[in-house]
Amino acid sequence: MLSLENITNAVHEWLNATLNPNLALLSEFLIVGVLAIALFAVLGLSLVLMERKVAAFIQIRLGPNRVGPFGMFQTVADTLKLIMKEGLTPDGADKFLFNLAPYIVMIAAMMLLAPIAFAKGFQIWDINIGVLFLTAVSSISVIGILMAGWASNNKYSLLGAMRSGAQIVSYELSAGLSIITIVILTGSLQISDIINAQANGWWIFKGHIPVLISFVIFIIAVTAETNRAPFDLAEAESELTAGFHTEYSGMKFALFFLAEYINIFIACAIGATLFLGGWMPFHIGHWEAFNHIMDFIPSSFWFIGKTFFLIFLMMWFRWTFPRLRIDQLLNLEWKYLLPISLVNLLVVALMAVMGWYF
Amino acid sequence: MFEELGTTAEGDMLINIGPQHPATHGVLHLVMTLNGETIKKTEPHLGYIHRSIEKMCESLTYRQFVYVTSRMDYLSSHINNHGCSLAVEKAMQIEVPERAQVIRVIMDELTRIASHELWWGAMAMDLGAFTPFFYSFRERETITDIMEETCGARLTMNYICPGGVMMDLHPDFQKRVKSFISLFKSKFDEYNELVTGNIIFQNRMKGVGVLSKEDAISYGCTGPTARGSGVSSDIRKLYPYEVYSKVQFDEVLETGGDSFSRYMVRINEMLQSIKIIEQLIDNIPEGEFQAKTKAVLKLPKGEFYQRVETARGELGIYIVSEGGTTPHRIKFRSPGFSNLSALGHMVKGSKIGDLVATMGTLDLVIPDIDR
Amino acid sequence: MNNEELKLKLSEQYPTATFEEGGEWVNMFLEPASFITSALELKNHPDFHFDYLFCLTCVDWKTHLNMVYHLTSTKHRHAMVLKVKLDCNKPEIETVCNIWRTAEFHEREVYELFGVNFLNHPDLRKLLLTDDFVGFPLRKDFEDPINMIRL
Amino acid sequence: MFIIDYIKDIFKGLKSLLTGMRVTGYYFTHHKEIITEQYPDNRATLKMADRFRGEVVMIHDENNEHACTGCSACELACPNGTIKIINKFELNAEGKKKKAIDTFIYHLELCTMCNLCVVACPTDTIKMEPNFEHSVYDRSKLTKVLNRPGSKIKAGVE
Repeated sequence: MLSLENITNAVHEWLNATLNPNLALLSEFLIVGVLAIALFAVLGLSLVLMERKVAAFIQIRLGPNRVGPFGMFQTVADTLKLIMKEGLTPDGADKFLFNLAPYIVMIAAMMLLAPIAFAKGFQIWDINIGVLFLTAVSSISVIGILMAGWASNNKYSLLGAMRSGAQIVSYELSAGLSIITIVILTGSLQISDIINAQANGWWIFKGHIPVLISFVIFIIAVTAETNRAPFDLAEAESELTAGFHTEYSGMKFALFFLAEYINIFIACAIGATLFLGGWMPFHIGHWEAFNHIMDFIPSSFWFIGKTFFLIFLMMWFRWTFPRLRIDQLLNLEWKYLLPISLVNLLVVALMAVMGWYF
Repeated sequence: MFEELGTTAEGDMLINIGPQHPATHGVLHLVMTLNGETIKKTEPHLGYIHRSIEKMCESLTYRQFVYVTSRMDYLSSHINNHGCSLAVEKAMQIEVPERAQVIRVIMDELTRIASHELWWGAMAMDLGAFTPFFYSFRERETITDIMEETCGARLTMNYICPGGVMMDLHPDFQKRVKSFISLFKSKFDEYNELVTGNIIFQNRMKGVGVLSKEDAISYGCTGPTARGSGVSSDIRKLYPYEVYSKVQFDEVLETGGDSFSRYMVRINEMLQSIKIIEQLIDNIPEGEFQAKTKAVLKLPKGEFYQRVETARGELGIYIVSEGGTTPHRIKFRSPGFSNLSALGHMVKGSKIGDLVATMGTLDLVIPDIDR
Repeated sequence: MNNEELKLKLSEQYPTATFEEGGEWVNMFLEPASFITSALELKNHPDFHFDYLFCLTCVDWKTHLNMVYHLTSTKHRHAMVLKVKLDCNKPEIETVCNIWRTAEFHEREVYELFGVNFLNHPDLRKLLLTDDFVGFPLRKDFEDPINMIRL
Repeated sequence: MFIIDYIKDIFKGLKSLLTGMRVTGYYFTHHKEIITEQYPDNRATLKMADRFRGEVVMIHDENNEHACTGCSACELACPNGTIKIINKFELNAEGKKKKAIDTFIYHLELCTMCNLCVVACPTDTIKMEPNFEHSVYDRSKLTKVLNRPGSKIKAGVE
């Protein structure tokens, strides 16, 4: 069977055979870079379209349906429009930081791709502290948002950036704590180890209620961390017009927009990896025939399917719930999510020590 | 007014909400003094769409001035027209046929439901939930279709005129209104499931923008804003006009005074309006739809005041006539103007998010405030 | 109280006031000098209890301006109209916005549209018009340079 | 007890959120509830209400005759000065001078579709048509002459 692992291995071997090792590594860098950017473009376009379609169906509308079949090229057309638009820099803005901010947000999102396993053996960098890397790098994007808000010389932007700062810093705690539950159960920070530990069942099934709780907390926390409704206070459009990116236009705005969707993808990919077994197919105990059929579905499909399921869940939240207020948002974190996840962590630790999981 | 907005001497931030802002639903301009996110002072600046309708009316005849009032509170244009027609009829002592009265009341109540539907959707959108807007517009669309069929327009109908109504009902009217009522009833639970019961929504609304009973009276609040604070102010009950004295309905009163009370008043008012329509729709008497009036109306000398209950509160029409074909002075006491004056008091000390929630439940329509 | 009783009671309370016939409610004219004390009394007197100012406006009669206050009571449910004649050239009257707070906005509106000066008003600025607007649009002698209707 | 209330709160909140999601989830899966009207595409089937007020037209019969006597009642009734009637005098069959309309000017750009002119017309000459697609590239195109060229007044209308 043609799997992504074989392709990467073949490319790796061919490059090492034809070029000297340094050049081969360099060209692998290049290939990975190009692939990452291509993935970004495809993901950005498809997620925006997906969001618009999901929103439309929930809101008893049709959504984009004029450009291409089912409006498939709508986002391409939008991107073309945004590229052609003038990128304005407001008077009195800190020009350097203003122009730098979208790239910081974008690069932070891009770096997160490194340790994610897209399919069996298809991973850019299987670093041994993979989960730590993810949590650490994902908090860099707040710097970009703060920078954008401050440099815009706009009060709405500043308020949005401040809200975003408070929000991301606090929600990182419970996101981290719920990730740690899986780390405790697995005993490893490496992504491939975590996935392999789920070969006989995903953590969400194996780990009983405590893991389910930490999964729910994780979903809530990453929704907040990616500034999505109902936690989109940083860009709360009825309060702060557009929050931190009020003053951005053209391609710089598009970068923020794209980074938001990439962040969603990555957050959901992490969720899928940790709780839903990454690329691991769905297996039920000893039903050999069923398990074999499941194995026939390529591992990349499993991964993408799980990730998109989580993305859909986040979109569903967005188009259903009203927005929280800033103090309620922090209340939710400090009074509900944090205590619960701390208690939950204790329970999971006990579980791991006693071996009370399948 | 246009001094450079920066920070105050105390180091508080000054920020403009509006005139172009998603939460103000029009060109309302609020200058806010903020301490962080906490509101210290709110100062409305009005007049961006002031058309001086009162001055315009001084040169329009009594038949013509009715249509202008559709442009004040465009969401309850029927009721505005109704009020003006009633004022003229009161002055000229025109007896309106029973049929016209019933038609007018049905139209008023349909307008009220349509207005509250729009408010519900727009308010949910203010709070960041976009979907309710589309659900509410689906039902509102049915009403506007009914209006379009009978009155010939969807928003500024100019259907009610001095003496009765402009044309007779469309033959399908009763059938369509009944189908609307059953549609509305089947969808109404969704509203509560989606928004009213939602924990986030309740937290956003409860205890926000509190207006005490005394303040509501003192600020001259009317309509759902006053009734949310426990002030009985329904003109339809207190000073019944047309056939409101003959139909059974309750004045919805809540005592909380916060945004959630105002919300519940409006939600329940929709049900009361449905109740009124249900009582009337099968009992539209036969007969003329318009009283015989002269082509040119001349009001006797004197002062006439007519109050009606629009979707937003009490609309007062104060006509000073010198006996000619045009009024000497017309004053429209619009509900939004007084309700807005209470806003600064209500949001003091709360967050920006609360401002949006409070403004949403005040249901401001800017042309109504600016006139 | 119905209109007759109210009128009787009012004329006992305010012997200097004059009354005007016609209209739905009792029309009472007061002198600008005694206006503010009477207004306060109208609100606080238990028999009147006019706590709700539902309309405040002004009418230009060319010779004079008439301030018109429509009052009602949320307790007794009776209503009255309070009127004060003002001099056209120097219209001045005490503010009522510390009695009925709704008056603050309404008085600002009357101030800019009729040019009535409200004494002791906390924040008497233009509300609707631009700061540099000249003239008082709702006065009868105001000619609008651009009048769409008479074009 | 505090802890029980705390947990109850959480479950109540979660339940309310799930109820909301059920409503939106229902619409997401039931595409027949979609109410979008694909406007320019559905032009052929789009039917406006027959009373819809889109613009004022003058009724002409098959002989290119209308019923307008030029009495200016509509002009007076109009609140915006939308209608302007220019009259001329023409000789009728008996050689008498008779008032008739020369041009019936209608400013669509000023019209608010209030229907007062139609109500005011004593001979039911004008009516409202449900045509709503009025966009043009030049504002002057919105000033229309309602009486058709060569049209004349119907016999017997005074």
